Amino acid sequence: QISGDVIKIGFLTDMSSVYADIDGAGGVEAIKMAIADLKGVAAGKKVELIFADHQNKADVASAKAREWIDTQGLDLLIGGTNSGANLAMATVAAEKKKPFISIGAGSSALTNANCTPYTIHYAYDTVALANGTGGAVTKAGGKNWYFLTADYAFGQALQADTTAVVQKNGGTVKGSVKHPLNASDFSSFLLQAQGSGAQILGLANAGGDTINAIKAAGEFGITKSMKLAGLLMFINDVHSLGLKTTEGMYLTDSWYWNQSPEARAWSRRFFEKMKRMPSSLQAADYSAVTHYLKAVEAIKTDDADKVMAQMKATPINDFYTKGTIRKEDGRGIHDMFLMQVKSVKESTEPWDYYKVVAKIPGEEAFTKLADSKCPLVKK
Amino acid sequence: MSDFILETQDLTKEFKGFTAVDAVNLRVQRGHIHALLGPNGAGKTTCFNLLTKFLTPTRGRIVFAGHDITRETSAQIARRGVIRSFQISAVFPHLTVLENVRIGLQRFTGTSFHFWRGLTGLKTLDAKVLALLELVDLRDMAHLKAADLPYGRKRALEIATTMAMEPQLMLLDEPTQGMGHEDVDRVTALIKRVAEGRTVLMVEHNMKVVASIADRITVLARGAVLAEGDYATVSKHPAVLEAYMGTEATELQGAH
Amino acid sequence: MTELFGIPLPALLGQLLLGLVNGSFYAMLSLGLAVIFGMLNIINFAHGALYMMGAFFAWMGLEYLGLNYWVMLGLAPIAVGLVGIVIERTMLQWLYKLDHLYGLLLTFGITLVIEGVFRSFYGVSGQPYQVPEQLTGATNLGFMILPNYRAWVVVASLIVCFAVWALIEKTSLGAKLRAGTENPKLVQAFGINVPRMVTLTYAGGVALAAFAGVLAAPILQVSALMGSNLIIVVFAVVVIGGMGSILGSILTGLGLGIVEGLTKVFYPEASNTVVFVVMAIVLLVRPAGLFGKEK
Amino acid sequence: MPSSPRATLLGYAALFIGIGLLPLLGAYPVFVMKVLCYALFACAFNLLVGFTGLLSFGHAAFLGTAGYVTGHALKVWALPTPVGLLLGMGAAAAVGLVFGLLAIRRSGIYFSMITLALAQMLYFFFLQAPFTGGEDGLQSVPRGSFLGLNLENDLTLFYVVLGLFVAAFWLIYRIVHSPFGQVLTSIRENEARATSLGYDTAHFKLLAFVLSAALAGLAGSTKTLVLGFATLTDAIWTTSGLVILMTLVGGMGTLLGPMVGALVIIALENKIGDFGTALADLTDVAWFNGLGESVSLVTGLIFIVCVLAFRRGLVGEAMALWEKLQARGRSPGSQASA
Amino acid sequence: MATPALDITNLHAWYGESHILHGINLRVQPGQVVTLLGRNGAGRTTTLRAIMGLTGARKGSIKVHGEETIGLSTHRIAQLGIGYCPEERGIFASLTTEENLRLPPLLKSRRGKVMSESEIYAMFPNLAERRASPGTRLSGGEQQMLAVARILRTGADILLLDEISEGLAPVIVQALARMIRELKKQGFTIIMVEQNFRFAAPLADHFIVIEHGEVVLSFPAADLPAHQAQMDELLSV
Ligand SMILES: Nc1ncnc2c1ncn2[C@@H]1O[C@H](COP(=O)(O)OP(=O)(O)OP(=O)(O)O)[C@@H](O)[C@H]1O
Ligand SMILES: Nc1ncnc2c1ncn2[C@@H]1O[C@H](COP(=O)(O)OP(=O)(O)OP(=O)(O)O)[C@@H](O)[C@H]1O
Ligand SMILES: [Mg+2]
Ligand SMILES: [Mg+2]
Repeated sequence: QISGDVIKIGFLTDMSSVYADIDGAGGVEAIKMAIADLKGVAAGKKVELIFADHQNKADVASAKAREWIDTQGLDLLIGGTNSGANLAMATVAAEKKKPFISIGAGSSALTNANCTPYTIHYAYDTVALANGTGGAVTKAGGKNWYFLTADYAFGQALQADTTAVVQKNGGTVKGSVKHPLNASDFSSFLLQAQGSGAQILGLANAGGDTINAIKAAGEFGITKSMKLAGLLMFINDVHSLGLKTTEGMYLTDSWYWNQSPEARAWSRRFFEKMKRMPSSLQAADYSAVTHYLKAVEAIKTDDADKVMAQMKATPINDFYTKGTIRKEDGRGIHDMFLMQVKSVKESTEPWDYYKVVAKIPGEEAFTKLADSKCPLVKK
Repeated sequence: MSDFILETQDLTKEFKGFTAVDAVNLRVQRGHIHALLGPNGAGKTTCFNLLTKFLTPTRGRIVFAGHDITRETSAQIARRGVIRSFQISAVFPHLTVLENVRIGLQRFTGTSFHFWRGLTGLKTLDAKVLALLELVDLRDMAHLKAADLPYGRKRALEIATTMAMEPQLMLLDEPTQGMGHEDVDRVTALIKRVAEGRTVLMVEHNMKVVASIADRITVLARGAVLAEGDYATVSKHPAVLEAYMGTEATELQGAH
Repeated sequence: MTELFGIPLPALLGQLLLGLVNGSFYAMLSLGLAVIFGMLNIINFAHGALYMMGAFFAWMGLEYLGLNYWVMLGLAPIAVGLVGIVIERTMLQWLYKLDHLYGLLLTFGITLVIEGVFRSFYGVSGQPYQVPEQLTGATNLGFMILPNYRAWVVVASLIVCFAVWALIEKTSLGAKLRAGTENPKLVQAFGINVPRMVTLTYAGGVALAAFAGVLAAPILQVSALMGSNLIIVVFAVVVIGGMGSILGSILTGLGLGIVEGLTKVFYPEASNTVVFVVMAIVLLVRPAGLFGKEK
Repeated sequence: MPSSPRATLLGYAALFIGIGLLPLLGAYPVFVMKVLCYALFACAFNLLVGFTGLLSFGHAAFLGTAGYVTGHALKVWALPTPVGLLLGMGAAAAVGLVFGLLAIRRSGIYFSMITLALAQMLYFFFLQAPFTGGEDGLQSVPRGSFLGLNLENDLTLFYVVLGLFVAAFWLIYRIVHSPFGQVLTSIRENEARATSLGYDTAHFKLLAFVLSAALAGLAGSTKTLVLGFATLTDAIWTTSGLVILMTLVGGMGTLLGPMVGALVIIALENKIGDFGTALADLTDVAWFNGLGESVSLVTGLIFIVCVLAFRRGLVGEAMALWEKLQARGRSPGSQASA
Repeated sequence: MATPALDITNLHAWYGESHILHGINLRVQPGQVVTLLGRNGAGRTTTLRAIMGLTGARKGSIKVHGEETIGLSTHRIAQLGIGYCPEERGIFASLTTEENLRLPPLLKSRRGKVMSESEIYAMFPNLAERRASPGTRLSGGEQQMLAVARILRTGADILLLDEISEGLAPVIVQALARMIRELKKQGFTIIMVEQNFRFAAPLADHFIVIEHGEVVLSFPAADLPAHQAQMDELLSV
């Protein structure tokens, strides 16, 4: 049976601020496509989407989530970008016992220290990124690393995780320089990095900081002596930098629009609507909603516990990924890909940016259950 | 104790190379109404600002009632009993007339930092305030907002507030400026009345006022003292005539 | 090799030079703020947004009209100046008689609107903008490799800053401006159209910001939010300098860029707070700022 | 003259009882609590700007400081809730004292710029400090209990928060109508004159600043308690801008204004998307659909409109209108104009 | 009769809330030299400032060469051909002597004689010597000369001079008197505010006495003896 005779999906993401491009309105569109592809119906009931901009404010996110659950009869909450907002939503969803799928948050805490029985972390997390880039690049011969790290919890975690992987794979870390968030000018830090003589410059930062650092690296000719590895980069970042500045860079992502025929087909449809190619998050939005609706369809109920169990029991198999959702902590487990940015010559069409260099199997990419601090994981 | 309640020694203020007050030695006798005259820009207001530390002197000393107050802050000087009025009317426009005066009196209650206390404590001051307002004919207007008073009445209110502080020395900067005839006469009488038992140092352009109430007059010109004495002496002083009062009748004829 | 505090001297020189690059941006922005403050008595919060607009115009010129960097270096400031004229005529001019705070609040509102508009059209991840061909590459100075473009930024902004300084201190137009800040009423009584002068001053001040924006476009992310963090640092620069003089704001800007550069070497984590720390110290010692006039 | 103090007091009592009934009438308690927190924040801010004329552009620092301290005290140290609240407030007051000592030295725009810069500095500190959790924020703060009441229940918490709000509001009312408040008003109206009456205006301004910081801190602590987390949003400078906007929209220097302003702005922040959709449906202009993505644009427009046209804010304009009507009500000849 | 250079009827003016001028009436023919007399604070300066549109609110009518100016902004009024020399001199500290001198632009309606810089320096040799020093470093007398000189090169034909002899050494005052005579010869219309009657009397064609913001006496120079007693009373202290 379906509560309220309608399946209501709520989507909260940053639609107006720093993360608006990697998810935002494009994410809404992707979800709408998912619903439309199932004819707007699951288990014989209508599927409705409500969405709002959380403005990167955890309090707006949690207030909206609460309000939707309490007054709109929400059945599924989807969290777009911003870890703080997602953690706050996860708390609300757990308290209200509603399924919550986080797509765009990087923080691994969602399924680790802060895990709940109702949280699913779908697309990626910083651990996977570190494992992907750190492991694959080192294996490919990038043994000496230097880090440019944003000086706050996120950047430091990224650096620490990557360092561990690099060392495990026989690489060495020659040093690091911490820069403040939104530092705008990176020349000074890069000069210090250049002095280290390392082969790989790991960028343990995000968004504008990464972009400005890459710009400056090109300008200072650092790309001639070192290869850059972006630890958290999306295709939109590459797009905004241009291939000239980014060619040869490494980065890890869960998906790339041109990675398979199905992906390409879907992405073309997306492009029709949004005039830009989808990011991995937008594809994950589509995939997650489809996965949920199929679960509802299969068991003919939107009861939170039952749907959660069903989603965890069914493998995901679509153009986005082939994987599972781990029963114990809700972590989505699927392959990640190490990409290298093409050179201008290699790129044959607009948005043709990546070549896949390595595939990192899901079990290697994500936090192992043995290492998890999630209280739900029994050891 | 010296006869002089206020003395300055070589008081000087320079603004970026321009000397607005130039080595002024001013001595104000206790109990006097002392007028400070001078052409526009002579440095009168600047002098007041120095005496009350709204400006810091470049050089010189200020002695009030035997204490060197050169280094004290404005508020400290005020607490010593030197209270000034301003050339451009200085009331608290959105407070009522009553509150305007009470603000002054309130300082003596020592409760001014008490943010947790109600206003009832201050109500006990109201009687005294009303008595003061009576003096300046403002009692009827006690509950009007100060902003709504006519200009002349505002000056009267300012004087009432100044008086509430029971100043030993009142500094009045052009108290009759911008007033109609009636107001000028009223305020002149008022100053004379309130000056009893205190000392007043005033800047005034209106000679009629000065002639009728000033005990002693200092004339400033270009920052320096030009002449000093009672009205009769000063008004005949040739330099004063030249620099300030302008041509007198005798010279009118002389010109022809 | 000679060392200073454990850092090789050449490396230190290199960092000083890079500090100077940032200082140039601070100098141009705080100069614009100072010029505007002098005539309008308004702290132009929108300065950062207009700087962003300058960078964006450079990009738009290339993207839509095919106009290269050099053309836009001239055109973008003019275009932003025109925007400034509209802002001053339609909004700011009504505020001169009010408390200064309203000017701050209004320009804050303008900032949000400008940033919001650019964000809704162009998103936030920024637009690509390349270093102009003539300035690509780098020069080996012996102690460091300096990208030619950075060198150009320093030269260009120093030229502009000192040109503005000369314009204001050495020409008859500048004389009118200086007189206008001292006593606008009297200047108007000489038959000079002071309101128009005020409008043009605002236009000129924001054009300076736009110029800085175009200079920044090839080296920073051209995005709607590029000005919003910078403006607060520039405010701190202004508090430190004290808005006292044109030359003062230029020197303070450059000086703080260098201080910041050095911090990046010795204690990188603090490099974006150091300006605020300097501000606190200056306030304790000289409340009016380094070049400020005492009230 | 406006209505008598007694009537005013009755009015406020009615208002608070009304708010107290809201959840019973179906309003959403967490939303109302959130509005109350911001209303308190705005009232605290207004205490400074409205009654001393000092425009702080760094009030988010106090909200953020108290939020983090309370969150940490409750979550990590597991202290009792009231102690957590007090610690938060105390920390905000201490930060206020430091800011105040530096900023009070300058007035006007400089004051605003200095507070802005100092708050930004603190923001960077919070960003980097380990205990704040950086971008993730300090999450899952337990509500605990208050005088034996279990606060995990929304409604219980609601009444506790309302109680705190009323107490704080009463304190603000008290401050405004106290001997201290009188001196503050006089300083705002004419600082030179207040000095010449013997008041060390800097000391008064500093105390006002600290009080305002402490009350803003209370708002921050309560907010953490209500929402269960503290994040960087609380400490960032746009939040300082937001509280200015609330106060400006409601009416600076009025007691009620900040509350109204907070309600309007928070509602806007939460509902603008719905509002845009409604407008789009109503007018068939698809552009309005995007309104939800343009919060800051709309905020900016409100700022501009308020500064250009409604400087007194909603409550201020209403009061002015009321006074005008009353003045017209009185016989025209009774007051000779000067 | 020719259009008066300046025709003021029922002029009221305020500074903020203080009502200073209470209906001034005043008519000046081209080429006339008129002296405004009165006690300190009588409102003479305010009259000049009101003509320039520099007071707060103004009401009434002020016609310059027949053109109504009450609604014009200050710079437009000045451009009709008025040169104003303020009481406080208004020398700009951040400008050199020469910059101060060159500050006022040439007016569009150049009715009066436009003096060249060399003519001006010839008239005031002191200024030539100090042309590079900051304006406020000049002595009071020099500043006064500069303030007058400044408006002579603009082509203004109506000069409003506020207490230009104030605080100056007799020699300079005499020089100024010579200058005024010269200007008068050249056809300038001059309105002077003066305390120094000895200075003003021989120059003026017409006297006007202001008291409490009103014209209380107005007569041509020829009638001076007849009004002597009244003048004594009005101006004596
Ligand atoms: N803060 C200041 N900076 C520079 N110059 C100043 C300052 N204050 C006053 N002055 C100058 O100092 C001189 C004396 O000014 P002051 O106000 O003391 O004159 P006053 O005698 O009170 O004149 P009035 O009768 O017009 O009020 C004037 O030339 C004035 O321009
Ligand atoms: N800015 C002002 N604000 C308020 N009142 C003013 C202002 N300027 C002048 N007054 C007042 O206006 C009245 C007339 O002043 P005005 O300067 O016109 O006098 P005056 O006749 O030129 O005398 P003098 O120049 O000798 O002082 C005086 O009472 C003066 O105090
Ligand atoms: Mg004076
Ligand atoms: Mg005068």
